[in-house]
Amino acid sequence: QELPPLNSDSEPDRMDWSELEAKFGAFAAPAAGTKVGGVSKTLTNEYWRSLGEGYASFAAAHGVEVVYQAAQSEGDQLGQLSIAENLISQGFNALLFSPQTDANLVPALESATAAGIPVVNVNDAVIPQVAHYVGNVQKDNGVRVANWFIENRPEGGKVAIIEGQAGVFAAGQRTAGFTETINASGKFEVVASVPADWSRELAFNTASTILQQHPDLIGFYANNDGMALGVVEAVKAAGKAEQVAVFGTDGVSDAYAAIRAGDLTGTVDSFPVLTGEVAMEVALRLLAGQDLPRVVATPQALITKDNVETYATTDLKALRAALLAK
Amino acid sequence: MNTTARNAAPPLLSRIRFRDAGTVLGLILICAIFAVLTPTFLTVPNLLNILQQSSINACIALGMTLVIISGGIDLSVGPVAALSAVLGAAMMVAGVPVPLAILAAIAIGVACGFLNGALIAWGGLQPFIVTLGGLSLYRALALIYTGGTPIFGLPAEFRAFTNGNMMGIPNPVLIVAVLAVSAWVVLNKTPLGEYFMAVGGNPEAARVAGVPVTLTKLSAYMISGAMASVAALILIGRLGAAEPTLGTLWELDAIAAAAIGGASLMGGRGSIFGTLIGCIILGALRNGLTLMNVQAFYQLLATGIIIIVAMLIDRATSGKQG
Amino acid sequence: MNTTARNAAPPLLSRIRFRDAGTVLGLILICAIFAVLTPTFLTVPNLLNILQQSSINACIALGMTLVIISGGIDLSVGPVAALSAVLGAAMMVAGVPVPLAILAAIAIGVACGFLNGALIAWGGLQPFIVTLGGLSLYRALALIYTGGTPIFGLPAEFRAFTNGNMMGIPNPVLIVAVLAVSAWVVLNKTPLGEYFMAVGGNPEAARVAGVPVTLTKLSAYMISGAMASVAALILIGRLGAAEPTLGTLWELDAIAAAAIGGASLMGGRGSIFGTLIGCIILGALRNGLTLMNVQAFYQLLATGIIIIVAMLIDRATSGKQG
Amino acid sequence: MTPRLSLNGIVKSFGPITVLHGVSLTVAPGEVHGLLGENGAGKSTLLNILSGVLHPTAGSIEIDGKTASIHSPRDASAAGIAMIHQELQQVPELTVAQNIFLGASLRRMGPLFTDARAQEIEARRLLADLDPGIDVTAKVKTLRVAQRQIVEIAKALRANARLIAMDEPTSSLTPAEFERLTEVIRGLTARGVSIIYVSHKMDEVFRLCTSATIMRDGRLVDRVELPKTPVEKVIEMMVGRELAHAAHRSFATNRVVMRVKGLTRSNAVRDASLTLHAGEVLGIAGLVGSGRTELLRLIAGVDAAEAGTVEVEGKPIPGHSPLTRIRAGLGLVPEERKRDGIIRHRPITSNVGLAAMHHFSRFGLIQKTALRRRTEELMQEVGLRPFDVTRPIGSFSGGNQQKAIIGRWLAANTRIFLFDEPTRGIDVGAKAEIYDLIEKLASEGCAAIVVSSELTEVIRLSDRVLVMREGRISADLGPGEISEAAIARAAIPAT
Ligand SMILES: Nc1ncnc2c1ncn2[C@@H]1O[C@H](COP(=O)(O)OP(=O)(O)OP(=O)(O)O)[C@@H](O)[C@H]1O
Ligand SMILES: Nc1ncnc2c1ncn2[C@@H]1O[C@H](COP(=O)(O)OP(=O)(O)OP(=O)(O)O)[C@@H](O)[C@H]1O
Ligand SMILES: [Mg+2]
Ligand SMILES: [Mg+2]
Repeated sequence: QELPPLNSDSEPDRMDWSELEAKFGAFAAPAAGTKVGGVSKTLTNEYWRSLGEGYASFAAAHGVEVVYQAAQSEGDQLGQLSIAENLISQGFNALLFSPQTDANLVPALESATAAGIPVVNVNDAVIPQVAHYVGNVQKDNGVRVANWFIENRPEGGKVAIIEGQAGVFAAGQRTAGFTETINASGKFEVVASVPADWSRELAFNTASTILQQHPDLIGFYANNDGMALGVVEAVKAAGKAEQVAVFGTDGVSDAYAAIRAGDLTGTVDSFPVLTGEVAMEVALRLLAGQDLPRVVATPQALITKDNVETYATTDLKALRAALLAK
Repeated sequence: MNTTARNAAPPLLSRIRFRDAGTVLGLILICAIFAVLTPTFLTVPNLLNILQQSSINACIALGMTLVIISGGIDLSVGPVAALSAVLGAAMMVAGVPVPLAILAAIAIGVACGFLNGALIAWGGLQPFIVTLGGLSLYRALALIYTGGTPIFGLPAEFRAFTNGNMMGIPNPVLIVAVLAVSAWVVLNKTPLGEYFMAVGGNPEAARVAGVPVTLTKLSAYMISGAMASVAALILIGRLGAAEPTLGTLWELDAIAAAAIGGASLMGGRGSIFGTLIGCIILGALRNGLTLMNVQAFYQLLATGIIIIVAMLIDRATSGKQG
Repeated sequence: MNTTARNAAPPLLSRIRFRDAGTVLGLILICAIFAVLTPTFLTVPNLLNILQQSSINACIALGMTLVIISGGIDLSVGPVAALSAVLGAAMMVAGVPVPLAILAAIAIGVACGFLNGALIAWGGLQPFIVTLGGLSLYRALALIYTGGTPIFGLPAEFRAFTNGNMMGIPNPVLIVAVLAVSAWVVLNKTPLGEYFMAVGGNPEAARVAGVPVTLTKLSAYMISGAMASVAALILIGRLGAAEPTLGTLWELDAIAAAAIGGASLMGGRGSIFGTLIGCIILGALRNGLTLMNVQAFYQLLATGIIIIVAMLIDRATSGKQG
Repeated sequence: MTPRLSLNGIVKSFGPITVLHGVSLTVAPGEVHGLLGENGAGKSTLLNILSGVLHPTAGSIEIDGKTASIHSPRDASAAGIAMIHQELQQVPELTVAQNIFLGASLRRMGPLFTDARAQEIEARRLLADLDPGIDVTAKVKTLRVAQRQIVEIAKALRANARLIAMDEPTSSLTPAEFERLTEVIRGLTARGVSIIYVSHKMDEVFRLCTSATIMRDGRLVDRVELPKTPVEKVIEMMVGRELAHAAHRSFATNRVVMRVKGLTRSNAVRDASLTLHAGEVLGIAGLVGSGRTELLRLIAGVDAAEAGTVEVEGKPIPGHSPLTRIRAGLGLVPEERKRDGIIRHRPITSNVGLAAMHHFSRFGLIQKTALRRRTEELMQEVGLRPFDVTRPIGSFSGGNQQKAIIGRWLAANTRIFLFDEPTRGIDVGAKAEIYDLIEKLASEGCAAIVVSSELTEVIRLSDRVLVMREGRISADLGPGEISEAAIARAAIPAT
């Protein structure tokens, strides 16, 4: 059957991760010898490694074998496709894809579908034909940061965005979410929105330049934490730590440390380990024949100094509890 | 005198064979190692898989080999591929007949190659820097045209062709085989091939001998652009979508394949057959490491080491080169 | 006959000046355009900012220039920087005295350069492919060592140094200035500099004249490795973190700067001053585009066009070159 | 007296090809020893072994009675050996002084810095006897071939060597410059320096050398005392047969094939006009730097003329690309073979066929067998040695490379040949063959312009001689007017 192209942010056939158990019952152990393959975007970013940890921890808890492979670098689209194809030819029962781009894993998806192997698209780029997607709403990411500014800086002011690589889905959505929300408030002006290609160094340079031009800037929103930490250094070097709020995205451990230290104002954590667990659970439930909605939304939260300790826990049970309590 | 002639001929022949033999030896060694380490490696479907996965790089690398032989380099292949992919796809989606859209896409690649070549041949600029500029320029055009979003919904007939096979051999492999034979013929059997070698070997002497140096350089870049377009078409057929970000890092893979295959980046020397083997070496490497479930960082390590070792083996077996 | 000699001298001198003048003209043009378009551009703090932001690329490009002049290329600078950054940072964090850790980091860069150089000079491999292998190899080592996570918590004294300034001029700029003068002296005032030019310009003649070709090539890559380490140290000092992924695409920026500055990728030609101007052109470009808040896709477009136009201006003003 | 140098049973093989089969020679202190042989006899190979550029497969080298182990050019210069290479070994981007001291720079402040000033002074001193007009601070790429060759000689003199091997040091020099070199060599031998002198110019060898070793096909033929042995005998030993001495024969007609009018390019060539007839051989003589090379390059379209036209068969040729000139039937055999002539890694067939690919292709494909057959035919005609057209041209001796370049124009059915120093580096036997070849071309109605610094050559070949002086054509000597004295008078600038 031909599925309509998926937009993970607006798909109506969706549910929240927290409802899984309530709607589909407790998780039943899968058949012995089940093998699940994960294809990651890159391991050079903590986010994707944590996702893999989530896969592994959930799988280990239920006796499932996992292989988690990544392309050699971010942007190696064909390399990732080769990996996915090689996994299919090795007879895995289910596959978890985090594609580099919206299209680069399409052939692998098609051959997996043809072979009857369920595929779950986990986060970031979205394969339009995919039957199942687990991940957060990218646009919401920027919206949360924008809302923070609207609430905490009621007088408004100049803000700037440090974008990820030009043309990448997540970068575009996050930027759009922030820009639309903050413009709608009417009090803020986005004075700069420029790419730094996910690089801490470029983010540093770009932020320095922007601060030079707009000494009265009050905030930065960076599309990921690495860039945000580069911005933090630029803000400190310009001596404007008091005046400029800096936000990142992802919630990597260094971002938590920087929030605790008061360097980084906040980050939007999308809880990669938990996301990994949920994705693995979805894949195994699909294997068990359950008919899940097309999108399972995973949590994200704006982490600031106020709530950092609540979410900093490495105990997943506690984290789940904290998120559910909200 | 005749004795000398008879004596002299074999060493040359054996030297040519020898040269490619080094590369083939490297390939055999890598395959042997993987065959021992993972049983899946040496199965027919997996070998076809490797060929299929190498075909896009091979397509690019063929054009790159001609450019390198003519003394240049083309860093802009990936973005050229992206640009012709998105424009070609847009046409198909808009209802332009597939064959026409394919021709148009290739024409776009040729046009980009022409621009590169013109700046190099007439403008007298260095190929590295021109195509580095092109790398940004063509990518930007592809992104601006699409607004950064992929183009989906390619016609089924087009996809059926690139995803089909003939007697079990995937069509992309066949297409690349045809292109490789053509490139071989051009390089070894036509005046243009002689001109590539002459211009790459000694541009001034070639000019004095009446070689149309400018046209020769232009042709090399135009062929490279065309090859990039073909690679793009194969890829979008397989993916079912054309993305403006497609083709990242293709240039490095293609150059690596050509160099492993014996092309000298100083120009004047290179082999189509060697380049193909180079592509297969890189493809086999990636395939084998994945089959063995080697973690990404160690894959990177292995890639680095194997490229260098392949070159050392090659060098040891093929004797002195520039 | 004496007339010829006397006539020959002035054009030569003016041609040298002319060569760099082309690059300077390109810089002035770009600055003029930005100055008109955005008032912030031509302010002292912003100009210092540009210098500061160009300093890392300049550091890499200085080493690259020497390698290119000696007829090679070093694609592995980024990963070498990353490797020495993470190892140096790990030492500092572990409590090794800062000067010692700095020396160790530089030693690591030199060691990587030595490996590259050894494979090229003794192994007889092509520089492009060796350092392409190195690109994977050193990056893999940096990633494996750190497991992919950045190293934080560099000592304050170290950071204070790289973030400090002297009479308003940022220390990184001063460091690079000192390195540039050293590189200039090496290239123009020492036998080694002559060897670089000779080995790059005519390796056969160099060998016949008794130039220690192997040692010369080794030195070039070792210097390049050392420069990569210094760039890495400046960067981690400024960012406060050493990432294993640092330095991506540095090689392209550095090569572009050297080429804009007049280095020929065929070897034998290049200028330290020109390279510095090339770095500043690239830095000014990025800075100006950011100040103007040009949208991402159009930044890419502008970068591509400006690189090519800068080369065309340069070429038009400096006359024929290889 | 112990000889300064003795080479004992030197064998050299390149892979399966042996090019030296046990050659021995001795040179006494203060002696100028000739090393003679045809192109490809192995002279350069032998000297390259002596100077550490190549390693012998077998054999030993003794200097002043002691066995020397020479593994690199450095070892050679440490052993007191210097060499002038047949092909210019220079770095174009470095200055004259830097090139002269390349690999042995003068230092200052310890070993760290180059003493540029001292190098320049010393370079000026070395050049003073040879050509004081050369600017030691100019980049070598701005020099003309002759000047570069003089720089090469100066380089060999810098080291105070005990033995200097000179491999065709005068191939692009004029007689006047040879005279200066003679003086320099006299001074050296008076100090006990030994010289090995390779040249294809027999008159030079007979004037300079007191003895000579003769080689043929990589084997030692004999050692002779000079000038006792008659030149005919020496040549016979070199080529293995007697050479007939031919006089000039004319095939000139009245039909004009090319008219050059007012060619000008800055100061190098000023307002040069000439007419060339079918079957005519037109010689161009002049001092070094008088603009002969430039004139040929302008006619051939290799450089762009600022003014002037070239008409072939009454039709002006538009533009100035080599291609259109070649189509009109012109072909240039360049002076600087390595830079403007050969494609090093390509076989003889490709080098020969390069300008005539359209003759050898059908339906866009090269007819390889036709190309090969034609190449073999032509190379037979010019006497390529070794006779293997599939070998890269770079592995042939200089003289044989030249034959292949001439073959290129024969293959392209060129009607007007522009020879710039056609016998530069070519042995006496082959020289005679090339003279015959030029005559044969003339007899078939082709026309030729021959630029040569060897007056005997110009006189031997030409029906008419133009003399150039400071970029202008200063004399047009018809049959009967041609003599060394007349040429010299027109060539030397009025003071
Ligand atoms: N690298 C090489 N590989 C194979 N053969 C070579 C190589 N170098 C030289 N030869 C061969 O060695 C022989 C001797 O060459 P050499 O250059 O010594 O001759 P020569 O006597 O100096 O001639 P000429 O007078 O033309 O300079 C030639 O037949 C040449 O083809
Ligand atoms: N590369 C160059 N740079 C500067 N001047 C040059 C160059 N080549 C030639 N010239 C000038 O052109 C004039 C003619 O040189 P050309 O080489 O044509 O003379 P020639 O008679 O062929 O001498 P040669 O015996 O050196 O070949 C010389 O006076 C010289 O000043
Ligand atoms: Mg010789
Ligand atoms: Mg001349």
